[in-house]
This record gives sequence, structure tokens and C-alpha cells, in this order.
Amino acid sequence: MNTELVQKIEAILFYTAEEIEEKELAKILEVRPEEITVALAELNEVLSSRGVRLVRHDTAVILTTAPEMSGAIEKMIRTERERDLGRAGLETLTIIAYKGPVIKKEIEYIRGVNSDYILRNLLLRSLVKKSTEEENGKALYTLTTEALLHLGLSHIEDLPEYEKIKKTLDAHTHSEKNTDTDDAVEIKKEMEQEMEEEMPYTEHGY
Amino acid sequence: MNTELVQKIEAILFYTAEEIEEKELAKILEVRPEEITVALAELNEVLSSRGVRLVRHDTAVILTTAPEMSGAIEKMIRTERERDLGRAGLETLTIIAYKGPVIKKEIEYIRGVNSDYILRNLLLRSLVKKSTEEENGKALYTLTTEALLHLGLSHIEDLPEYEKIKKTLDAHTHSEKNTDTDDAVEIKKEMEQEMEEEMPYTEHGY
Amino acid sequence: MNESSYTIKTHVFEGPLDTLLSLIEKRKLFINDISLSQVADDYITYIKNLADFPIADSAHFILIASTLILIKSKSLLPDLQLTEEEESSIEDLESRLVEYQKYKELSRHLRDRFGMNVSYVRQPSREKKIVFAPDKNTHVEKMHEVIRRVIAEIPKKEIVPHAVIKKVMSLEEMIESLTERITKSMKMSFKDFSGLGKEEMNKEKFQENKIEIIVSFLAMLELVKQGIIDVRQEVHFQDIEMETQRVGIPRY
Repeated sequence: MNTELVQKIEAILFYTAEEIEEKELAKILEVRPEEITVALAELNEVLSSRGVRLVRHDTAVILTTAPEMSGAIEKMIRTERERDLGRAGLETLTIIAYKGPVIKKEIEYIRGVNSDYILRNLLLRSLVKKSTEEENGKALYTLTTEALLHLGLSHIEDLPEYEKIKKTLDAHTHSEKNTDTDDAVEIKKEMEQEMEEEMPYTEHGY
Repeated sequence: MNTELVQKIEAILFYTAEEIEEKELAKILEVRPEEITVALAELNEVLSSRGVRLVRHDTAVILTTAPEMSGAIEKMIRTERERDLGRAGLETLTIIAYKGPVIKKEIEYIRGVNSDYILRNLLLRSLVKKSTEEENGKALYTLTTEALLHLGLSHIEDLPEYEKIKKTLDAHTHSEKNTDTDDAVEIKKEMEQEMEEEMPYTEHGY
Repeated sequence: MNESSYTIKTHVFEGPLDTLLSLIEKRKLFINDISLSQVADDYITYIKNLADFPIADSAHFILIASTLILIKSKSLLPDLQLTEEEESSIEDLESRLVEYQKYKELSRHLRDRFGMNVSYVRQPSREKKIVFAPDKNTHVEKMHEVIRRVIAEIPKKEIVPHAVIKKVMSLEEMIESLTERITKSMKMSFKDFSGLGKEEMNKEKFQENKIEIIVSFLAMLELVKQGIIDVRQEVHFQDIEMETQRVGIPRY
């Protein structure tokens, strides 16, 4: 346990008030990246019962207020919560969250509609971003850290069913049709059952 | 011991980044001032071994980085200043240079992405400033004198192709949909052609 | 189909898959060829009655309609042989619906969370001083290069795909034309009607006219259902003969 390193990281994150790459932290603090990773895990632990949280997305970290504190903050800044994402926005964000990084064409294939407008909207709201990577010259969309903050998540894996879905997705892409791993098949079945139970689906729930 | 209140206070102080009067905290959190005093003492205790400190000025409190952390913070400051502007930073800077004075919304319209964070960064680096004028209550951004000097320009109009580019940018933002002036259409075509010929453009060329 | 079984008109759908999925879920069915054939009419009625047809997505709507027609006609004419391509477009529609349903379900998680308990980023630190700090790219040549790139990449204005719209004939028109021409000739073939027989159909041409052919077929089925015409196909893949019984007096 390296308390001093943890303190320094906390101070830097507090000061900068922005996302920072783990490797940049390593450079500034002149330690190996692995040490940063360990210290961040520790900081995360320390903060777990506090008013402040460590949020990790991809290879970057940022300090934020704890999601449970949103009421207090909103009272102070007197803002209305932004909840007007709309169905199309929600659907698109969901696909990017669970399936991302993903190209526009794939989003449109799943939704069955042109998604230019909605993607542009999500970009302007800073909820999705184009990844620095590309797929055959096509932009790949991923979630932004800000989207995680709006969802009150410290990590994308905290999304409900995230691991489960990723597993089925991977099983689908790695093996072609009908060669799902037993695991994936079971998960699929399970999901189908869940859906069955949850119905009747309400049209106007959104 | 009221952990929740302590957490809320920490979150608020973390978020605001400025001094807050104790009685203001009491008002926001709807508790008696004495409760705030007790909770602050507790927060002070909790933070004593952390990278962040609670500092009192008379009846006001603020969170700051711990004094022992000044070395790490110094390094962070230097890192921030030496960091490359990146693609997003350069794009925003050039839009402000050619189109300025310009409001944030127009910059975002041209770039297609949210530009809050980038603008903040350019302001901190003294490359752009908010003009004294406003447009319907919205801040107008222009290049700073320092930036002009650094670029070796006596006037912003001395930028290459200034008139032509400004006109094109204006045509895209001022005129609503599908009313491009012939001029703008032509300029855009020309530029697209030139681009195609000249590039291969590298993403990481910045 | 009576009116009461069709009461989703008030809802604005996101697209053809959303429309179709809602129709299936409304009947509490699972996604398979049987349920799809059951909702085919609902879907077609829906898109026929759509007041504000989403022009940009009209082709998507019609293409899915065409697949539904395939499914429906297969269920009406069990002997109908489908090509491999047609089979796969049916499978494809099913798997797309399953996939879409999955994300629609998942989007509830995001809906429940979005904006509820937001984590806030700290306001810009007061400890930060404004210090002039250009980088190595802050020079005129680079800026000129960047701004030109920015202009070239400004999102293009939305272009309404007129070409697509032109190709997609409306169902109404098709049914009208069908009724009229059948009344005239009393007996004609599907090939003549759809234009398939007019000129030699190479693959490209067929692709081009696919929608029209499909719409024709759909219209034909609609007329059969309404009892205006009878159809007869002597041999698979051979022409389908259409005959009126008593024009103007539909049999129900």
C-alpha cells in the first residue's frame, strides 16, 4: 500500500477537474503504469463511502461527485435534470453502450432506420464520441465518460447486464451462426425467458 | 456522526471549487448551522490523511489540494501547459481565428461535437478569450492578442485565404438549411477537390 | 381484420423494425415466421395509413413489407418455393427483429438511469492560472491546413433521396392499377402486370424493379383477400394467372 501515491493521484485529479490518462499520471508521478493501476484501485476503495467518486472509462480516470449526491448538487445549482433523451436517443445510446465501439452502419442495421441525425445529436450532447480508432476508414462510436456520469456509473461494466450481453455478443461474432457456445445459448435462452416474463410490453413506457 | 451529511458537504465543496459560507451550506442542505459545524469537523478529520484538505476562512470553507502535494501539482500544471492541443483543440482554435467573434453554438455546429471542454482549455491557455461584446447574451470568442503575436499576424485578416474561408464558414452557419450561396458552394467544392489531391491526411498529424 | 384489432395508430414509431416489433408484441407473439405472417397485414395497413411517411426511411419500410409479403404468401400458398435469397431475407428479418428487441429491452436500463443520479465533474479549479501556452502546431500554416479540413468535413446538408422515393410505388396506386387492368382484360398474368414479362430481365434489372414486383405481388394478394380476383399458378415458377370473378362485387 502506497498511501503517498494515492494521495498524490487524488490531489492531481482534484486539481485538474478533467479526465486524465493513466499513463499520463504515471509520467507525471514518475512511477510505472502498474503502480498507478494499483493506486487507483486503492483510491477507488477509499472513496467508496465518500461524497466523491472515481470514474474510469477506457484508459482515463476522473473524480466526480458521487451519484447519490446529485440531489444536493442540483439543489445548489438549481438545475433541472436532463432526462429528455427520447426513444431514438436512448436506443442509439444503448446500442453504443453495449455493442460499442460500433460503426454507424451497424447501428442503422439494428435500428432499421437512418441514424445520422440522432448520432449528431448525441455527439453535440457529448454523450458519444468517435473513437480514435477506425474500422476500414469508418468512424467507430463509443460512449463518452460524460455519458457514464449521466448514468451515474463509475465504470461501463456497472451497466446492468453488461457482462452478460458482451458475452453473447462476443460469442456471436467469434463463432458464426449455430455454433454459439453452450454458455451463450443458455444466456440467450435465459434472456428470452426474462423477456417473456416481463411482457406485456408497454408501448408508451418511454 | 452523520455520514450522509458529511458526504453531501464534501460533494458540494468538491463541485463548487470555491469558498462557501457555513450558513449557505446549512440552507442548501436544510439543516441547522450547528449540524454543519459538527459535520465539517468530521470532514476535516476524514480528510486529514488525504490528498485534499478542508480549509476555513473565517466562516467560509473550501476544499484545496493538501500543501504536501504542491510538488505533484506543479508537475501537473506544467504537463497541462505543454500538452498538445490535439485535433479538437486546433480545430476549435482555427474556427475561432477565421470566424471569430463567434459563439460556442456555431463552433459546435461546424465541428458537429460538443466543445465545452476544449473552449475551457483554450481559455486557460490564453489562446482565445471571451470578447467584451455578446450576441444575445451569449459569449463571443476571439483570438487573444498574445495568440495573434505568436502567429506573427498584425491583423486576423492576414491569415491565409481569410476572406474566402470566413465567407464559407458564415454561409454554413448563418444561412439555414439549403440556402448556401453559390459562392460558398463553389468554395467548398474547390476545397474538397484540393483536399483530395493534397492529402492523404493523417489523423495523427497534429 | 376488423378495426378494433388495429389501434396503434397514435404511436410514433422509430422505424419499420420498431413498427413490426410492436405489432408482434401487441399480440404477445414470439418472433418467428408464423407471427410475422400474422402481422403482415397490420404492418401493411399501418404503412399505408401513415400520414407522415418518413421519407428518408421509406425504402426500409417497403423492403420489410416485401419480406413480409414473402412470408405471408408462403403461408397462404404452402407450395410456394422460395429462392435461397428469399429464404435468407426471411431469416435475416427474424434475426434483426430479435436483435432489435434485445436493444429495446436493454434501453430500459439506460432510460431508468439517465439523468437520475448524475455524477458531476468539478467546476474549473480556482487554482488554475491563465498562462499563455501555445503548442508546436500553433502556427499559420498548420491552422490554414486545419481550417480547410474542417470546411471539407462540415456535415453535408440532408439530401432527400428522391431517386429512392420515385422507385417505390405506393400500394394504393398499385392496387388501383391492378383492379383497373384486370377489369379490362378479365384475364391476365402476373408477369404482364408487374412488367416482368415486358423485356428480358437480367439480374440487374430485376434488382432495380424488385420493389415494384413485390408491391405488385402484394397488391395481388390483397385483391385475392378482398375476393376481387382469383389466382392460379399451374406450375411453380411459372406465371401466375389472375382472373376476376365478378368485378365490382367483391365476395366476402
